[in-house]
Order: sequence, then C-alpha cells, then structure tokens
Amino acid sequence: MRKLINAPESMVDEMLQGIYAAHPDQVRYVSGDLRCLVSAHVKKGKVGIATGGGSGHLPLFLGYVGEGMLDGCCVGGVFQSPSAMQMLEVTKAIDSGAGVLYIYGNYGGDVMNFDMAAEMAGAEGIRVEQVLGAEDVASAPKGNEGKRRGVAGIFYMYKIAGALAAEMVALEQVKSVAQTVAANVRTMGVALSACTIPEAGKPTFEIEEEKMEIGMGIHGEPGVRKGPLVAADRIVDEMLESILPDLPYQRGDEVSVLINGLGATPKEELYVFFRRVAESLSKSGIHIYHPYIGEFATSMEMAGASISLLKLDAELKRLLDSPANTPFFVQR
Amino acid sequence: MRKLINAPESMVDEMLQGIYAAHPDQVRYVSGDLRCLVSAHVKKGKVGIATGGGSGHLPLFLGYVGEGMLDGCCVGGVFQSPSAMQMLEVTKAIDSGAGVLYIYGNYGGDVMNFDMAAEMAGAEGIRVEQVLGAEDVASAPKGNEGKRRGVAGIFYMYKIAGALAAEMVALEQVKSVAQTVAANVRTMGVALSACTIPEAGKPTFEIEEEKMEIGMGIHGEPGVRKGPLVAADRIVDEMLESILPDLPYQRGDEVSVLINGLGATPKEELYVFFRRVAESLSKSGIHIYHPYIGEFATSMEMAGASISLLKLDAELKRLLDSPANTPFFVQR
Amino acid sequence: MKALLTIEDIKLIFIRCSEIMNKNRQALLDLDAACGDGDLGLTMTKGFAAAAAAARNYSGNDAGKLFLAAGMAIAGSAPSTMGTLIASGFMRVGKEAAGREAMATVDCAAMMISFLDGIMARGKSKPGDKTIIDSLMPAAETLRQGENKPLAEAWADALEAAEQGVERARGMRAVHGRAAYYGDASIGKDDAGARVGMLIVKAFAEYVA
Amino acid sequence: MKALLTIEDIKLIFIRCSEIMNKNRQALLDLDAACGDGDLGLTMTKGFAAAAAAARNYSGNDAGKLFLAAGMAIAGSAPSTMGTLIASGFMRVGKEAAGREAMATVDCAAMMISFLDGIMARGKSKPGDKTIIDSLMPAAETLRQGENKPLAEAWADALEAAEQGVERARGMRAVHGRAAYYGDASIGKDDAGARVGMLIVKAFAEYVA
Ligand SMILES: Nc1ncnc2c1ncn2[C@@H]1O[C@H](COP(=O)(O)OP(=O)(O)O)[C@@H](O)[C@H]1O
Ligand SMILES: Nc1ncnc2c1ncn2[C@@H]1O[C@H](COP(=O)(O)OP(=O)(O)O)[C@@H](O)[C@H]1O
Ligand SMILES: [Mg+2]
Ligand SMILES: [Mg+2]
Ligand SMILES: [Mg+2]
Ligand SMILES: [Mg+2]
Repeated sequence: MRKLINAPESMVDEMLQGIYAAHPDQVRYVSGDLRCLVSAHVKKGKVGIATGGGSGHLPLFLGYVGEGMLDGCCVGGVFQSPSAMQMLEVTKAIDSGAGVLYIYGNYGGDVMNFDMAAEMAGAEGIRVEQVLGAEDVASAPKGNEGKRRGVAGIFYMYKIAGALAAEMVALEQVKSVAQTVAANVRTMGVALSACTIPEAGKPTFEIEEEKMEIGMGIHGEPGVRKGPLVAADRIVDEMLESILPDLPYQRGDEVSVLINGLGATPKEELYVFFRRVAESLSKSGIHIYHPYIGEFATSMEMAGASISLLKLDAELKRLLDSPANTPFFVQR
Repeated sequence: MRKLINAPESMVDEMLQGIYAAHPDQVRYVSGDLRCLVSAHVKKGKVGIATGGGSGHLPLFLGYVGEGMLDGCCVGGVFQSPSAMQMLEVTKAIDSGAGVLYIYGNYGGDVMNFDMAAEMAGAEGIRVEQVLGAEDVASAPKGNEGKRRGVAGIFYMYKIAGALAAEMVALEQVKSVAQTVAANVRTMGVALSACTIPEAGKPTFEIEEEKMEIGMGIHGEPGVRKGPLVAADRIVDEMLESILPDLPYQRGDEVSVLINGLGATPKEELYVFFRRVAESLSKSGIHIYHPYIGEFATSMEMAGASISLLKLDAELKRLLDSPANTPFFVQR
Repeated sequence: MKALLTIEDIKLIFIRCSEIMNKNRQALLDLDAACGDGDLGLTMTKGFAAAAAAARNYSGNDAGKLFLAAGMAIAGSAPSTMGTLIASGFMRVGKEAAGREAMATVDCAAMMISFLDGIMARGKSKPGDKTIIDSLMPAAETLRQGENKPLAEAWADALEAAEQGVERARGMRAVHGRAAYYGDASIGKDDAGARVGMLIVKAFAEYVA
Repeated sequence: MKALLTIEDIKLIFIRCSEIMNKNRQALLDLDAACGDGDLGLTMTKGFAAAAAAARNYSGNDAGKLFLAAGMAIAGSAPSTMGTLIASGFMRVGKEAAGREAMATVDCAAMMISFLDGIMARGKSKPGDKTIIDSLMPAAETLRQGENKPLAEAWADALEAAEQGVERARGMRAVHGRAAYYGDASIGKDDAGARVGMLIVKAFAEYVA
C-alpha cells in the first residue's frame, strides 16, 4: 500500500480535520460530527442542496460545498454510505425554510439512507426533494436507466442546480433543473488500475499492466469489456460510440465535455483524451461549449478516466457559466 | 506502462493540441510551434513574465499562463528543456516594451537555454531579467543554495510576481518581488513511487512498495534518505525539521503552506498531510495564511507529495490573495 | 421451555445475534467479496454490536421502543445497504410492536412480517430478487403457520425454512445492489444478504431452543 | 594527406560526427542513466543529425557561418544540457572563425579553444568539474602544442589526449548538472559528457587520418 496516511481507520477523519483546518472560512461541521459538513455561509431563504456518499472520491462529494454549488454534505467511510441520521443533521442545518434538495449517486446504500433521511426530515417538517445521478451508460443498458450508477457527471448537477438555487428560486425549480441535467448527461469510464481501500490494505481487484477495463465503475464495479490497453484515440472512440447514441447527442447539439481523471492518471493524458473527443465531436457536427478537464470524481489512486457529455440549452449554458467558489472548485 | 496515450513520441504535442482545443479563449501559440504558448491577452505596456521547462509536470509550467500570472511559456519534451530559440519566440511575443522576466527552475539545461535566449533577446533590444526557483532544501545544504533545484514553490513566484506585474509596475519591481518570494520559500518532498517517461516505456528507477524516498526531486533525483514508508505524521515531522530551520521560519511568522501532490497521490492524503502541518506549525507559533492543497507541480503518475512554506509580509499577502484565472488555476 | 419472550429475552437475543455475526465475520466478508464490495462482515459485526449495546442500555418495558433503539443503532453505525435495510426492518417492528411487553409465537410471526415489510419498503424489493428477503420470507411464513406452536418448535422450523431459503437464493439472479452488476453471472453464487437473514433467525432459534 | 580543411571537409566532419553518435547511442544512454537522466544517446544523435543536415544545406563559403548554422541546429533540436553547451561552443566558433574559408592545424587549435570558451561561458564550469571540458581541454592543448604538425598527426594526438581526459574525469567529483546530486558517489563513474567531447574529437581525427 503506497499511501501517505497514519492508521488506515483514521484516514477519513484526519482528512476531514485537514479540510476544516485549510478552509475554515468556507466549511464547518454540525452536531459535533466531522462527517456532517456544511457551508459556512448558509443563506436565509435559499433552497439548500445536500449531497453525500462514500469517502475516497475527492473532490466528490464534499469538495463542492460552497458558493454557487452545494450547502451540505455527509461523507461515510471509504466507499461507504454515511448514515441517515447524519444526513438528517446536515438537512436540518442547511434548511432555512425553502426546503432541501438531495442530489446524489444511484447506489443502493446511498439511496436507502437518503430515503430514510428524507422521511425523518419530512417528519420534522422539512420539505425534501431528491434527484439521482445515474448517467454511467456502461452500468445498465438503455431502457433500464434507473439501474445506472452515478459517476462524474453529477458534477454538472451540482454546478447547475447550485447556480439556480443561488438565484433564490423555489425548490421545485431547482429540482426540475437538476432533473434536466440528469436527463441530458451521459458518462463512460475506463480503468487501468485498481485502488486500495486503506482498511483493506490491498486492492480488492487487479488489472494487469497493459490491460484496461472499459466501463468500470468508480468502486471497481465490472465494466463492459476487459482487454489489452490500446491507443488513447481508440479508447475514446469506443467510449463515444456508447455515449453518443444513448441520449442521443446529434449534429448541431451543443455539449459541455467533462474529462475526469480517476486519480493516478496525469493531466497530460486527460488532454490527450480531450483532443480526440474534440476532434471526433467536431466531425459529428457536435459543438463543444465550456469543457472541463481535471479531477472531479476520483477513486483515490485508481488510474483511468471518464468522459461525460452534457447537452446544453441557453439556460443550462448560463447556469454552467455562473461563478462558483468552493474549496475544490473555483470558477470566475 | 499504464498510460492513456497514443504513440509515446506524440504525447506532448497531442496534449498541447488538447490544451489549445480546450482553452482557445485563454492561450494560443506563436511561430507555428505548439510548444511556444502565450496568453491570448497580452496587455500593452505590462511586464511580460515567461517560464518554461520540461513537460510532464502539469499544471507546471504552461498551466499558469493567464490573467494575474504568466504571459508565456515554452515546454520541451517530457523532463526535457525547451530550446533557446523557442524561448526567444515566446519572449518576442509577450514583450510589449516593458521588458520580460524569466522565472524558471534551477536545472542545468533550462538555465543554459534561458541564458542563451536572454542574450538573443537582448541582441534584439528586449530587456530580459531572470529569477530562478531553487527552494528544494533536500537538494543542497544551506550555504549552497545556488545549487538547489526548483520545485513546487515556484508556484508562489508565478502567483505573486504575476499579480504585481498586473498592476503595471516596472520590470525591476516585478523582478524584485520574485526575488523576495524566492528568498522566502522552502520546499521538501517525499516520493513513494517512480514515474515513466512515455518514450522510455518503463520507470527510470523503482521504489519498492512500502518504501519511500524523502527529499527526492520531481524527476527522481536522489533525495536525503530512503527508508520504510512510515506514518504520514512522522514524514511531515521529518520534512518540517528540514524546512523550518532552513530559512528559518520562526514563532510569530505568517506563512502560506503549499501541499503539492506529485501525481498519483489522492487529495485525501494531501489533507491528512496538511492536518499535521497545521498542527505542528500551530505548536511552533507559526500562523498559516491562505494554504494551497492540490496538484501544482507533478511528475506524471509519481506517488508522493511536497510541502512548501512561504514566509509572508503584508505586500506578499495582498499579492497572493489577488485574483488569477488560468486554464489550470483559478482564484477569486 | 419459554412460552413468552420478555424484554430481557429480546435484549439477550440481540446480544446473541451480535455474537453470531462475530462468528460469521469472515464468511460474510468472503461471500460479499465474491459479488459485492466485501464489507458485509465488517458492517454486520459493527451494526449488531451497536444494536446489542443499545438493547443492553434500554431500561424501559416497551418491546417497540427496544426494537426501535436497536434499529436506530444499526442505522447509525452500519449505513451500508444491509445495515440500512435491517435498521429499517427493526424500526418498522418498533412501530408495530409499540407498547408490547412480551412476545408469544404469534407475536414473533407478526414481528417477522413487519421486519420484512420494513425491508421491502426500503429496498423496493420482493421475494425472488436474490436478497435477504429470500431467507426471511420463508421463515416468516413458517412462523405464521406455526403461530400456535411453542416458541422453540416454531423458531426451529423457521430456521430450517430460512436455511432452505438461502439454498434457493443461490439459483436466483441478483437485481439489486452491487451484485446486480454481475447479472447472469450472479446465478449459482450464494447471496450474502440471504445468509444474514438466516443468521438473525438463528439467533432467535438458538435462544429459545 | 590533408593540410587544410575546406568548407566541404568540415561538412563531412559533421556528417561523420553524426554517424559516430549513432554508433555510440546505447553507450551514451547507459552512461547518462548511471548518473543522470539517461537521455544523452537520444539528444546527441538528434542534435548531430540536425547539425549534419544544417552543414549539408549550407551553400556558402564561410566556415564561421557553417559552424554557426550547425550550432543553431543543435540548439534547436537538442536543448538538453549537453546539446546547449555544444551548441554554444559551435556558435562561439562561428563568431571567431567568421570569414575563414579553410582551416589549418593552427586554426583547428583556435577553433577548439573557442569551442571550449563557448562551453565554459555557458556552463559556468572549468576543468576538473567532471564534464565535457575534461576531455576537450587536453585535446585543445595538444592541438595548440602541435599547431605546426600536419592535421592527421595533430588530431591523432588530440584524440589520445581526449581519451586520457575521459579516463581522468572518471576519478573526479561531479559538481554540475544531475550528476552533482550524487556528490561523492559520482567519483569512479565515467562522465557521459566527457565521452561526448572525445567522440567529437574522434570525428575530426578519423576524417583527417
Ligand atoms: N434493494 C434491496 N433489497 C433487499 N436486499 C438488498 C437490496 N439490495 C441489496 N440487498 C442485499 O444486500 C446485500 C449486500 O449488502 P451490503 O454488503 O451491505 O451492500 P453494499 O456493501 O453494496 O452496501 C445483498 O447480498 C442483498 O442480499
Ligand atoms: N555546467 C556544465 N558545464 C559543462 N558541462 C556540463 C555542465 N553540466 C553538465 N555538463 C555535462 O553534461 C553532461 C550531461 O548532459 P545531459 O545528459 O545533456 O544533461 P541533462 O540530460 O541533465 O540535461 C554531463 O555528463 C557533463 O559532462
Ligand atoms: Mg457489501
Ligand atoms: Mg458496502
Ligand atoms: Mg541527460
Ligand atoms: Mg536530459
């Protein structure tokens, strides 16, 4: 295990201590629980947006709490859901009367806990709505979208719903724009190596050097196909062949592209990837607007990358472009 | 080799093509040479700041070309210096009469090429000054600072000199503030794994799993000591023991801290690192102001991290805090 | 032989359940690793340790409150899929059993039905989905059919039914959770959650034997 | 036997030098890998191929311009430490030899001095630092001492001196470039740059032999 940590079981809490020490003006925690993180600036009357999920995916999830994005986030252990009670505490802390929207990824444990939290919050008189990120085309076939995993594309839901919420609109509108994003984003990933959960001490699976798994999930869920590692351009082509027809994305569409590094893959390679995406979309007559290239949803030191496409309209473009300022994401 | 690339020898140029495709509003290239990158917004009468060095260190070097930071950058092959002629082209493109400051890392090849470029630029009537980043305390002992390598701390030189240049002051002032930063920053790193130059195809050296090398340079230059990988807190303590007395940083000082990931090390671990730095500095009565935690100077997929400290005064704080907007670094 | 489970009995059953999970820790880890993320042994030992502690600390005389406290303890300490499902089940039992001070076989049957209702509502799942339901449902039905039998006999039958349920689940195709990603490849593999359901039944059966 | 190097001769020497670098590619890679970043075989073959091409393309009759063109070609194509140093050396020669149409032994000696001056100015280095200088300097001195000898004899002596320089450099301690990070550990190891210097001398020596 090649990790700069102390005791594996204290990694998550020590990471959180580091985050509060580094960003005291931006985030704080509630209920005396480090894992219940909220923005230091909860705005009266604004719809609150909360998310949550397992640790090990920074900047996901808590990294997007801040101006123009999210208001609160619960994190669990590495790749483990936080609890419904923790979500309830965050919900209570960020509700200022306008209700709270949960945006999170479609994973069994998370769904159940957010459902439970929503019921509990409802019992306390807080209006809660939920929208799931479920855009990994490799995780279930078209027609069975409800079974799909949520991966890096959730960034777009945070960004756009967060921007609209900042305009002080009602919960229904924020929910509706989040649903629009969810409906218009698709992702596919490729993994070149596994990662190690600190408490486990060794990778839960292995990918041989010079091999890859296309469609693998960010916790190592099985993908579409394992095979020899081929040239980046061919990988991009194969991924776009799955992504483009799924929505479908068509000639004349405007899309934002998110090239997401899974952790160990250097930015140099992400740009090699983007180059081919740009080339290919341009051939298909699809116009790229405001691409994002970097690490947005990682699996610790996993090597690999994902491509997300978001189909845009004028409203989404405006919200995508609006400023944001969180400990892990800044846009002017 | 676990890389998302096409032919190894085309990696750098394809990466650059990706960068120009992604950020056409921010950067462009001159002389028909992808490797001669300049800001899309060269401001008349402003001192130009240029940097350069080998590829494989993103966001270093070209990632910091943009508003409030640098104006131009030449990149070479992976870990290879660009040529003096390329530097001359960038120098000519960004000079608008106020002269040009070169800020770059203290590596033999780079120094010689920038020297040669400065002579050539001088022959063409462009005023050029140079300030070197040379803050790796592990690379040469105190008293022999001129032999030290430049590593992640150069980020502070870019940030602060760039902010001052944006205020339209004279070349001498920009040079002087860059020298002040250079004199007040110290860095030390630790590596947990090597990285692979694509054209070489395999790591130039190896670090066994569960081993580390403290003080190793960002190209794998030998460090202070190899040994078993110990707890993060102990590594931080050992690094601070070298960094603090070197300037020295003392009780009552205000410092910015930069925790830099070398590539494969996840942000989770960088925050575990920062937590201990904050704890330790607080015990020493050193106050942390505006820390930075993330990837600022990498070695592709190398695992490891570095700690940089910059001693601040009121002027440096003001310049550190001023906004910046580049393809790889945004600050509001 | 017991004819009624008192509050104290129920507390001891939670403690036994925690012991059983500890004993089966490695087996659950291995089962979950084959088709999931391999954490079930950790979450179940943690969750039931918390449930046992909550039960031990409960000083009232309301079985409903006792189950609720145990459920909340599991929800807070083991927020995985299985932990949350079991927590939801016990919390539902807590609602249905509110005010009760002791449980006969017929009440145990009702408890199992509520437990299952809580799980199915939370998991949006049904028998045949290759989950914990597939061991609990046969046990619940057996208890209901034997609701006039003494506790020991009824729970022994229920355990047998649960064990058969585990066997039958093996041939099913997973449609929920991580195992679902394996699709047809899940057929023929044991379901870790079904085994957890059986172990819970086992705690009752062993206690009343 | 040649008494004068013409422009055409100098061009052919650059071509021979490129061939020699190709032949020594792996040796240079290995030497540089031991104490540096292991790229010297790549940069030298690249740089001298460019120099040879520039020489071939030069159509004038000014040795100075020819050396300048070769130096610029190396600077542009091999901007490593060694490439830049050699480029600086040839560019200095270009300045000093400006206007010359042919070179006798005495001019070769002057050329080597300028070459070294260019390198030392650029590298801020001196004899004894365990660099290319330690093979070139003895060669230059030998050429000067033999400036009245015929080209073949003078260059043969220079090559011998350069080879001895490579040997002597082995015992030195590196103070420049990546090798310097190894400090005392560099003592006893061959210096890759010193070998490059010797190979350049060899190109002249073989050509005029
Ligand atoms: N929707 C569901 N309803 C009922 N049981 C489920 C459901 N999804 C998964 N399960 C059960 O949960 C078990 C896995 O639990 P667990 O290891 O906690 O999941 P995870 O680690 O993925 O959160 C499966 O073996 C299955 O029996
Ligand atoms: N300052 C210097 N002056 C003269 N020669 C030098 C200097 N620094 C390094 N060298 C020579 O350069 C050689 C290494 O060259 P090269 O492989 O191009 O370096 P790098 O790859 O580090 O840029 C060394 O073996 C040494 O002979
Ligand atoms: Mg599991
Ligand atoms: Mg789990
Ligand atoms: Mg070298
Ligand atoms: Mg080199």
